[in-house]
Amino acid sequence: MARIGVFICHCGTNIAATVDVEAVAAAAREFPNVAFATTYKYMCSEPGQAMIKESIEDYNLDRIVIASCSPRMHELTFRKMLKGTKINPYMLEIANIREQCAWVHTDRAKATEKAIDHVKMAVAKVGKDKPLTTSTIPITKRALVIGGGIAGIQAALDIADAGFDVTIVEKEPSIGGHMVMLDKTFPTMDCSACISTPKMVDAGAHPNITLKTSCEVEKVEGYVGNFEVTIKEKAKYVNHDLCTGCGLCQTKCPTKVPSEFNQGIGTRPAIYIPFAQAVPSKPVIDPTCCLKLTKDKCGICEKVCPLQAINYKDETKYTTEKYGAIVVATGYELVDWAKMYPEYGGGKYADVITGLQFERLVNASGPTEGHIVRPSDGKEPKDVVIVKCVGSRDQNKGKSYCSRACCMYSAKHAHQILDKIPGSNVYIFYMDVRTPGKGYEEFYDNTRADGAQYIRGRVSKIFKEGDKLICKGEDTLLGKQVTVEADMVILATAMEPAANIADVAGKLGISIDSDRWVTEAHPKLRPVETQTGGVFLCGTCQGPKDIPDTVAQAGAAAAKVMALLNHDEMETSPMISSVDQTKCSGCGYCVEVCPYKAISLIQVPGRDGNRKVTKTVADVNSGLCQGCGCCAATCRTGCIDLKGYTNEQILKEVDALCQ
Amino acid sequence: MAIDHECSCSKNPLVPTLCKVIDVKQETPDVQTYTIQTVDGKKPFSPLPGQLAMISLLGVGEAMFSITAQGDDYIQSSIKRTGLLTEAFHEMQPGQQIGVRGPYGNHFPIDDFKGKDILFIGGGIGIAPVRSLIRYCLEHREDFGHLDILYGARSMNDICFKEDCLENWPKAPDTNVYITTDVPSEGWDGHVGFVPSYIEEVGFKPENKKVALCGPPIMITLSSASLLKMGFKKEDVITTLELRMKCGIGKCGRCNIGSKFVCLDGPVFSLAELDELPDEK
Amino acid sequence: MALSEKDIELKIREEAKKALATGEVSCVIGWTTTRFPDKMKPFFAETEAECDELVWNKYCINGTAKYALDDRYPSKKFAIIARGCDSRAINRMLKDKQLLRENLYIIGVVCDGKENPICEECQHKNPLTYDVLIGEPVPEQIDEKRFAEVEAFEKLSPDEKYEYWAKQYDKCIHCYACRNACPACNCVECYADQYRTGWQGKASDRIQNQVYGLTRAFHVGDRCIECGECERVCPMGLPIMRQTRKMLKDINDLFGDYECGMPDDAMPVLGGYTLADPDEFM
Amino acid sequence: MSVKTNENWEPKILAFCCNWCTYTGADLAGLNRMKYPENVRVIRVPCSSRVNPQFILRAFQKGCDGVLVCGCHPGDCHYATGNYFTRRRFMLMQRLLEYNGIDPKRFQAKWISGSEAAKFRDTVTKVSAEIKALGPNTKFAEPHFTEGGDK
Amino acid sequence: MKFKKTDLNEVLKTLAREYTVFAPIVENEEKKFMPWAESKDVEMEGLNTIKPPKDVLFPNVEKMYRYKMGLEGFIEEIFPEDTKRILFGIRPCDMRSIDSMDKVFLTKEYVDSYYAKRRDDATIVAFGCTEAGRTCFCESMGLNPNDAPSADVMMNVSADGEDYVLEARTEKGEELVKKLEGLITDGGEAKKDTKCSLVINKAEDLDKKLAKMFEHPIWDKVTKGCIGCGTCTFVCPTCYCFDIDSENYGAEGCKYRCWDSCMFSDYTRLAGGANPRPTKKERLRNRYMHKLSYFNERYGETLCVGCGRCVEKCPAHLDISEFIEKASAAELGKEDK
Repeated sequence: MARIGVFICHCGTNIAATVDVEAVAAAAREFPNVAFATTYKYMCSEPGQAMIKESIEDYNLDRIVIASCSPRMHELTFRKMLKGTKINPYMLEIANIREQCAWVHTDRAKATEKAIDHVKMAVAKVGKDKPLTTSTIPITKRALVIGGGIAGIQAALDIADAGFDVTIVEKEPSIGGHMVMLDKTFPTMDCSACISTPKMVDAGAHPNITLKTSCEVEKVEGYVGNFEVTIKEKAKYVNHDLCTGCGLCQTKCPTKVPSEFNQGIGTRPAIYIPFAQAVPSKPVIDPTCCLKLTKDKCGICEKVCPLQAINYKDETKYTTEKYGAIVVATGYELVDWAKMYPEYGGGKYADVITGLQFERLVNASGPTEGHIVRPSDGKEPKDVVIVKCVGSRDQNKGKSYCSRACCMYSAKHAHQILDKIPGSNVYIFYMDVRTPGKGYEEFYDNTRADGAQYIRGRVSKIFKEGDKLICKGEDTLLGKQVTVEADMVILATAMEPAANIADVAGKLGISIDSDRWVTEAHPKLRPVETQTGGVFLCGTCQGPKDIPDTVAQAGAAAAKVMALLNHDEMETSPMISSVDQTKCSGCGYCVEVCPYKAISLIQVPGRDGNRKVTKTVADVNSGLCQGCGCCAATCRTGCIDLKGYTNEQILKEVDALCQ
Repeated sequence: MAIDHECSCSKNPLVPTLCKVIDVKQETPDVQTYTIQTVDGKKPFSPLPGQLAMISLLGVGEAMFSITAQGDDYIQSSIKRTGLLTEAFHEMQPGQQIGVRGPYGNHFPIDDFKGKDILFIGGGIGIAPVRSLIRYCLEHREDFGHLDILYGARSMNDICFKEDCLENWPKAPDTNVYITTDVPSEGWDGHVGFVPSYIEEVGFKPENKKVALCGPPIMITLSSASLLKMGFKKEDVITTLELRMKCGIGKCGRCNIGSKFVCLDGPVFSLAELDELPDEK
Repeated sequence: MALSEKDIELKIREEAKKALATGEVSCVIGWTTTRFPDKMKPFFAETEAECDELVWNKYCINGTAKYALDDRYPSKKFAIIARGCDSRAINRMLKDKQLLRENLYIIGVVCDGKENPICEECQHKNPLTYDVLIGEPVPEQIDEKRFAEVEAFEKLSPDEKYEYWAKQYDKCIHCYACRNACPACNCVECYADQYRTGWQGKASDRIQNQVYGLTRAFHVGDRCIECGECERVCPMGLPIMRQTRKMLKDINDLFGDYECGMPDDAMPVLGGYTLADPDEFM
Repeated sequence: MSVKTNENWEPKILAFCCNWCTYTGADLAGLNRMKYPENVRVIRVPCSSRVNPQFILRAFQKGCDGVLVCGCHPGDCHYATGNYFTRRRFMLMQRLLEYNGIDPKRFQAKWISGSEAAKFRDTVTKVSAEIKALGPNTKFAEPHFTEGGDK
Repeated sequence: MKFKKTDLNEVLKTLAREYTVFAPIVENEEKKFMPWAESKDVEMEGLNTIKPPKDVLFPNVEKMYRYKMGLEGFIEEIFPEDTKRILFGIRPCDMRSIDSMDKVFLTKEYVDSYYAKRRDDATIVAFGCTEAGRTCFCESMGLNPNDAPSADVMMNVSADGEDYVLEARTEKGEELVKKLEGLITDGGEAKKDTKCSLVINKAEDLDKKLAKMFEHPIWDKVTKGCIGCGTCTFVCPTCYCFDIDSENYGAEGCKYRCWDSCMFSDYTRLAGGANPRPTKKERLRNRYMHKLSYFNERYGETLCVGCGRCVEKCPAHLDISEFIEKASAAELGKEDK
């Protein structure tokens, strides 16, 4: 028969003022299996804990009930105290008679009766407690970063510097993402390539970092600390071990296709290095347009290659590796404004370009060596219109959210145009100008001082007239229609998550919201974690943000990964669910309801009558289960149960309440 | 085999008398022996060897246990920790109040045993019912012939009633004691091996000999096979059945094997009687 | 042309013999006569000769599907003669992963309505899953007054409702026939038999039976195929369907129309959620 | 033990509170020394989806006069999707109980987040007032073991 | 002696002054034995009740003793209070099942005090059947539907169908009839010609034959359709198996016994999970063998009284009378020892 010790705390006068603690102790002595009940001034104090330990020895107790403040305050303290005694730390229940009893009631008699009831329920529950031990799962000390943009690179560098092995999986032939496409970065106007390419080179050269470019995540299995990721490496047709990146093949290749890196401005050959500062700076062959691969003609690159690095027979390879943590850094894309806004020309006019295309124009290493020219006829534009919130903050035609960075980079564009083209005019149609960073407002003031004209209103229509692009809009401050004849129009289009994010999220078992942004564990308190243990996120995959925030998040995600990979084993909470496999009928409803996909149906040998059979039963993965208990309430036979809150215990609590 | 029962419990056979545990002796890591008296210090009843008592731990449950020994003012029962109820028993401290009713079941056929040599075979906790018969025979030593006691336990520290097995019984007149353990354990120089093979090894003569055999079902089937091989007749081998008994007085219909009730017509059966019953054991 | 009862019976026997002939089938579960002319009983034909004892008439009202659960790990297949409701019961147990489709050889028979009150409201006379079909599928009729009884009962006052249920469950004898006949009640070991957890004792008193009735209604509420077996088998004639139908009506009102036992069943309602679920607890 | 006599009768109400939101809200109500009636007893559960509808039946069977299930607002459950199941379960359970004669006021569910201490106090006050008006629960209630003679 | 049919209520009223009278009353569309009161409508004739009258003597749930745990606990017997009862109008088959239960609870070394107390306080007025149900086969089991030999008072409809003829057979019967001084007149002869519609031919030594048929293949065929519910055991007047359990209320609690069914899967489940009767084949075989063979070996009479309730109410339409005929006709193969 259990021997329970009940310890009631005065908490100075916090409890004793409203609850007659001696009466509660006297009542507790009558409860079943209670061997000892006493009160003390400060149960959580050192002498208080010593008194408890002493009584455990004197009265040979095996279970403890402490009636004091909220378990959220001192449950951990008392559990640590029990570690020093012969009683298992989980044979302990705490009755909340301060926050939910003494402090919220005035009538002493009724408050005492409520305290007695709470103690009676705790005694009933502790009677059915089982000794629990924390179990541990091994951790593979390697991290995987999905996405090679600045977020992925920064996270990988931080993790690698902490001494852990990191793999970056990037679907493009080179890492760098969108940042390396930009010319200048606000608000300091330092050159984007100058600050991002050193990071890329560090990543390329870091002993702990392995770059897997032109690769995608194929399948993810396992759980925190023990992920098994299958990576699909698309055929490159160039053996990067032999190739030194001399670029001879690139110059000889006859085919020319629009360059994705340059946002369609300018062209690139079939065998290409995406951009000069690419890491790894080794070419790949684009199978869709290479004459050899499509029509089995040409083959010049194989002939000219001094190191015979070309291999037309290359195919997709799959490799599976074990990782302890995964960081999602898949970045963003600009929305396809042409479909959303046919009134802006629907993509017909070459001179209506996006912010990224302008970045390529103004970029010294871009196709036009930094000269801002009109893509249609190559002439230098005089009047430029910048239209903001194209797709953003637009419930019915585009995205409902604000893409956060466009106000600043539009101001930057205006500044660059006014700077590079003397006598040019820049008109910026805006709804609001948001400058939420350090030095942002000053940058906005300087841009207006340079002569950028901000017109408060939306552009309703853009059409070509002769050589000019007529932008019709309104100026809500003056309250009248405005028409601007422009040589070139730059649209600050909305950001949206990378195209394949739904596929990646599905494989990782993380959720994405209605706009396909990855859902973080808690918007305010756990921004870089996801609901799935061991999977972290950073950068614009979680929502629109600018480079400073992205890099900050990358560091945070890296810190979380380091915290996880720092230990050889990860301690899992013992308050998780477990299955009585003799009674389980394998219906699988617990598998459906588990938020963490911690339950799976497995085949186990079993007995049916006296026959040996293999049964399908549920099995809980102790690494993933967070102990919510949803499965325990779904199971009709009650054979999956949550340790610490078993069906039997809650039933006893309900019974005790009404005896 | 139904012999009238001298039943000293209250007139209602289903209501236990309130008793208390006056001593708890840890025989082995999972077996404890409880000395039980009524609250006013008397013996609840004086059972015959092999009889059972329904011991109930108020608020937890009740089950049938064999009475392994008795004195002038106490009875003793040994309980092995196997399930929820027995675990609760093992948490008992002296002074704990329990309910006891009985004695139930028939008992070892002492009259048939009179004047005969007797071979006692006990396996694990099965030694407890056999011990009640051994103690009876030692108290009336002159009524019985030569005694052989063969007791098999898992390992040395799993041997119950050490002072009986290792000191008292070997000293008793004309009594041989054979102790064996399933696995060798340090500090044990006695025989190692399973009971059925040990029986054949010693080679007991079946003439004029009765056998009292108790233990786990697997041991009973193998041991009785060995005994029959050595020439013992089925009527001479007596064993007990520990089955699911609820009321203990042959009314609730739970412990029936065929038309026989284990709690009333048993638990002591000869192998011959067991063969009569349909095999639903 | 519609087959007569006699034709169907002959076809059933023929199909049963064919199934047994394949050697993969251990027995064919159908109906046979009893000593009372208006009462048929489930029959397990294991040899060719026994197939001739299979009958088909308007008194074949026992459900045949749940007997497949007697042996969850069969060495051979079970052949089941399945009317519309039996095939839905099989779908139910397949969806609950308690039966494997390859362990079943289903002989579908288009049902013509039996001497069973539930048959007037039957919406699925044609079997939905089968290996071989006897009889041409008939047009199905939607039963408008599926929830009429429930709606009428809802209008009573709380006390009248409780009075009605108290009177009904006073008759309950705690025999578990409703559980053992229901295809949705297919757990290996029912919660009611697990006394150690303390869900309920073994005693049969009115309140405990009422709580059991309500718990069972909740357990099978979102799985019930409305085959009416629970009401048919209840020795005391309790209106058990009225409880589960209430759950189905609520599910229909709250989460969109819902019918169980269909071949392409979605997850039972309580095993899933949608973000657009109605919410009353703000 | 709810004393079943005249007007000074106090109802006994059982509240299942989810550890991450409502229990925190209740503690916050305590920290702010908010006052509410004494007749609610709290059982802490890790998530409102841990509460099995059979516990509600058990509470009424053993003599509670009212049951309250509280959890996080849908969307910010600590375990992501827990309260979506709670929502479905208890919307159906409430209707089934009402269908069996239990007044819907006796069984209520409320979303109360960790910061809504005032909402917790108001909910408790409103519920205990409503149930006090309804009087002791006689439906599904087993006779108390002291009064329970054998049939 | 006899009294007018129309005076029935008067008779019950006088008896109700001293006794608690359990009569067949139709309430809530169900006819069952319950305490008589003015408003209740008694239906003497017609078919038998579904629930047998045994729960008057051997109640569904019965508290045995109250106890308190802890150091100074107590055990206190809960004894049925002594109220004189009358079982009015039970049929001969139910009377015979009460005789069988008397043999079980009152003989063989132990007397069940609870049952004995209720049995002593009860006076039984048996009523001859006027109409046999379609599943009644008591005659084939050696009973007479018109007469219950062991009843305290035998009551039959008179030949002219006007009044009820009483015949007291024991002192309790005499005492009861004495109490009806004013209402009854002498004379009147009973009509005892009711016949069973269902007649089955049961082998004379069926119990001995069954004892040798434990491994007979008949069991596989007969038990297949059973769905393992407890209907047959809870409507059967002669089933007396019970389970003992306890209920705790804080430090105190009570031990009670309640009806149990050998057809339930956990009836013989042992602590370790093993079960000597794992499937419904073993359980139904044990039930039929107990009714038709084991009880004979122990108490010398068949335990099936042919009331037909289980035949009427079995959800799978199994039929013990069909089994009796099949078993009687079955020839013993070699495997039966």
